[in-house]
Amino acid sequence: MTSTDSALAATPASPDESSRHGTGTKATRVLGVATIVSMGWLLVFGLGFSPADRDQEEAVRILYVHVPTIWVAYLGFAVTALCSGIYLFGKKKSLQLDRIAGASAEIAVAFVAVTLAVGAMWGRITWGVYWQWDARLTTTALLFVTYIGYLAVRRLGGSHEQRAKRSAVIGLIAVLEVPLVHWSVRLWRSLHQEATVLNPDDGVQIDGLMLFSLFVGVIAFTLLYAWLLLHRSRGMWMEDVLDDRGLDDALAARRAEAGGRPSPEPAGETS
Amino acid sequence: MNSAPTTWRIARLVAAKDLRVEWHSRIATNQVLPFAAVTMVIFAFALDSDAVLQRVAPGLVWLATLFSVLVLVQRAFAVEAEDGALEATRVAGVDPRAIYLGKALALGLQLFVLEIVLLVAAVVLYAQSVPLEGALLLTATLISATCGLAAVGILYGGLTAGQSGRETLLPLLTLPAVAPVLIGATRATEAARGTAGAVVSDGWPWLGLLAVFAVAFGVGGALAFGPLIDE
Amino acid sequence: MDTESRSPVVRLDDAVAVLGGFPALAGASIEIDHGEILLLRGPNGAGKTTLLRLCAGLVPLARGAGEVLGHDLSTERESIRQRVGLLGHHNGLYLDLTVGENVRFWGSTVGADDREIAGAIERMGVGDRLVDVTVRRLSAGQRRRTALACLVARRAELWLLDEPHAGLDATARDDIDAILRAAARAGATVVVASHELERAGALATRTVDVVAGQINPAAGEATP
Amino acid sequence: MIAFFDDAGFILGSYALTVGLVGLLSWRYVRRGSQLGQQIPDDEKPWR
Repeated sequence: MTSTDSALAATPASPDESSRHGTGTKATRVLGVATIVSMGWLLVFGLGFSPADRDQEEAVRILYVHVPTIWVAYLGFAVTALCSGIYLFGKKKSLQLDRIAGASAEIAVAFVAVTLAVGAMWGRITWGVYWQWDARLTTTALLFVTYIGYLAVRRLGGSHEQRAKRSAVIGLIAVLEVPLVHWSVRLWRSLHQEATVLNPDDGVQIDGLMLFSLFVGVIAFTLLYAWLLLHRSRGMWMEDVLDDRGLDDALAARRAEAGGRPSPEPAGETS
Repeated sequence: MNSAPTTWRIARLVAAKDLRVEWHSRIATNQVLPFAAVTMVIFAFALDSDAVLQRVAPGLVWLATLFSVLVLVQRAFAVEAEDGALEATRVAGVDPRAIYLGKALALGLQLFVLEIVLLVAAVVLYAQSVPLEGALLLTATLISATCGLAAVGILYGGLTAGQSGRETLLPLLTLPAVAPVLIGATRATEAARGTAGAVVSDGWPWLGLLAVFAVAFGVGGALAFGPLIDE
Repeated sequence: MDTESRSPVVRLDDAVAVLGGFPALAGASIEIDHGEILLLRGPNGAGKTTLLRLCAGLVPLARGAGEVLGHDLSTERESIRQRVGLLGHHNGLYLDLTVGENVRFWGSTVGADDREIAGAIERMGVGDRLVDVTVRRLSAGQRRRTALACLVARRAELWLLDEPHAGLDATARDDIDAILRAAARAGATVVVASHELERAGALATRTVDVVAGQINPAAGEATP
Repeated sequence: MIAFFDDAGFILGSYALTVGLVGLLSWRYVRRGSQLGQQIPDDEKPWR
């Protein structure tokens, strides 16, 4: 928890340092404190109070972080798709939508990476292997690569509008791609069991405390997602502003360059 | 003044133009086809067992096809970039959907020929044979998988054309997208030739997947191509 | 149609266009009327090429406002493109196709019939023995004439030419001048960016200077 | 018994990995935010 702590400590205003602030506000600080508190609860319940599972024994504790991270990842991709769709088909082309889509995808990719790594540990305990070619795992891995591609497309360059349009299109194509990938790997690996923890009717008894721990995990990570999204999309806004400002400077320099030249008829100038 | 030609007519013109470029330059014939054939030979070196090769031959055919798609897509857009022709089509206001469909059609036809050659290579090199009852499934698989591959390839080829890092970005975008085609086409081909006890009827669900994939990406690609190549 | 012929073909108001972060056009303002042959002159890197590409609807307008052939440059670039022809540093030809195949392809994408295409090939002097030669084997001048034949076959209303005389011999230059005059007489508007001031100056009906991404009326000429 | 410790290592490791990676991401975002924020006056930022 310490690294998150120090990150939050950097956010509050420190008036002696500078009058210019970062991406933190009162809202993010409240969110951040709530995140830390709920993360603490998750640690206490996930590692402490919640009992061992009948089948999975202690390994079930991994699921209290594993399930929330993949939930946040899917939430992030859904937000990306939603913002991409609104940007493309909406009347008002707001670049803020594009920035939220980009920030959300970036966070979600990071969370998929965490999910895959943690999932491998859980698999090592439960299955004895790090990886199985199961439908959900394979889909998640391909999803990971697909959105790494999306982030690469965002970095292709060009104007902000061009970036927004291009990445919105790719964001929607990814939505087209994911069900097809899932369908194909489902057909391919139809042998594997369905989600045990999230499917109570499988006959697996879920202890109330276990369910509560999972619930705490989902809350904690959703709060974290919101906190990260606020910071990152504000950071992206500033990156865009600085980019525009660079253009302003270049423009002013270019205009000065023209003024420096002896031009016979300056009346045609419009600056 | 004549009326503006329809999207479909321009698509046919673009496809004919691409095939004519290939007819004059013979790059695909003289370079990509040998590349794919060498890939098939190299697989044999890596796997080093007749039994294994026989078992995995359908997958190797489609893997070699997939690599060739990447090369052919680069070529399809190198032709456009060489003298600024893609830009010229944009200035000319040619319907991007028509360019997309036309280029995908031309790529699909070239891929189809390539796949036939690879299948023949598999018959010769990996001791494969296709029973008569599997022929229909195999043909249908070839056609729908080719359409899907061409649809994805031209879409991402157009996006990456002229960008720095296009050689690496194209596979990064294309490979995860065409994973369903690789899985579906391989399983259907195995069913068609009866690899590892598979029967022909196992292949039809896969064919359904391939067909849906081709239609989804064909329509999606035609709509997305314009915004993607525009500045 | 009437209002369109009275309004200028190109009107730029403080237009800015960006090329990979660099403001190649830094606030250009100009009006170009029907039937004009306008010469853009200026040093390399002054923004002439970007100005032509902006008018062709290829480069987005970053700041300012503009209209080409009655269409807004920031919202209706698609409609502009169909009516302009741009001949840039690249000819936009398929090097592996023959002259005839190139002109036929470009012509038929806009619905020109065989007669029009044959006429375009004839007018540009790339007929006879050249028509079946692949472009890769042609000289720079022959390629340029093929590209112009494609423009003729495409029936562009606004011709934008970037250094059309570069790398050509004297006869080819004369041919290009004649083609441009004929196009202007036929009602097209022509904008030429050129270094070759003597030649292009004789061709042009008006000359402006492009300096550091802006446009000054040339010395000795009345302000429009 | 050994298996238990093995499992415990993975369980604690998974928590540590999650917290570590997430913390690293948060730290990078906030630091980048404050770096960028130095260059832009506060009254231009829509969230202030």
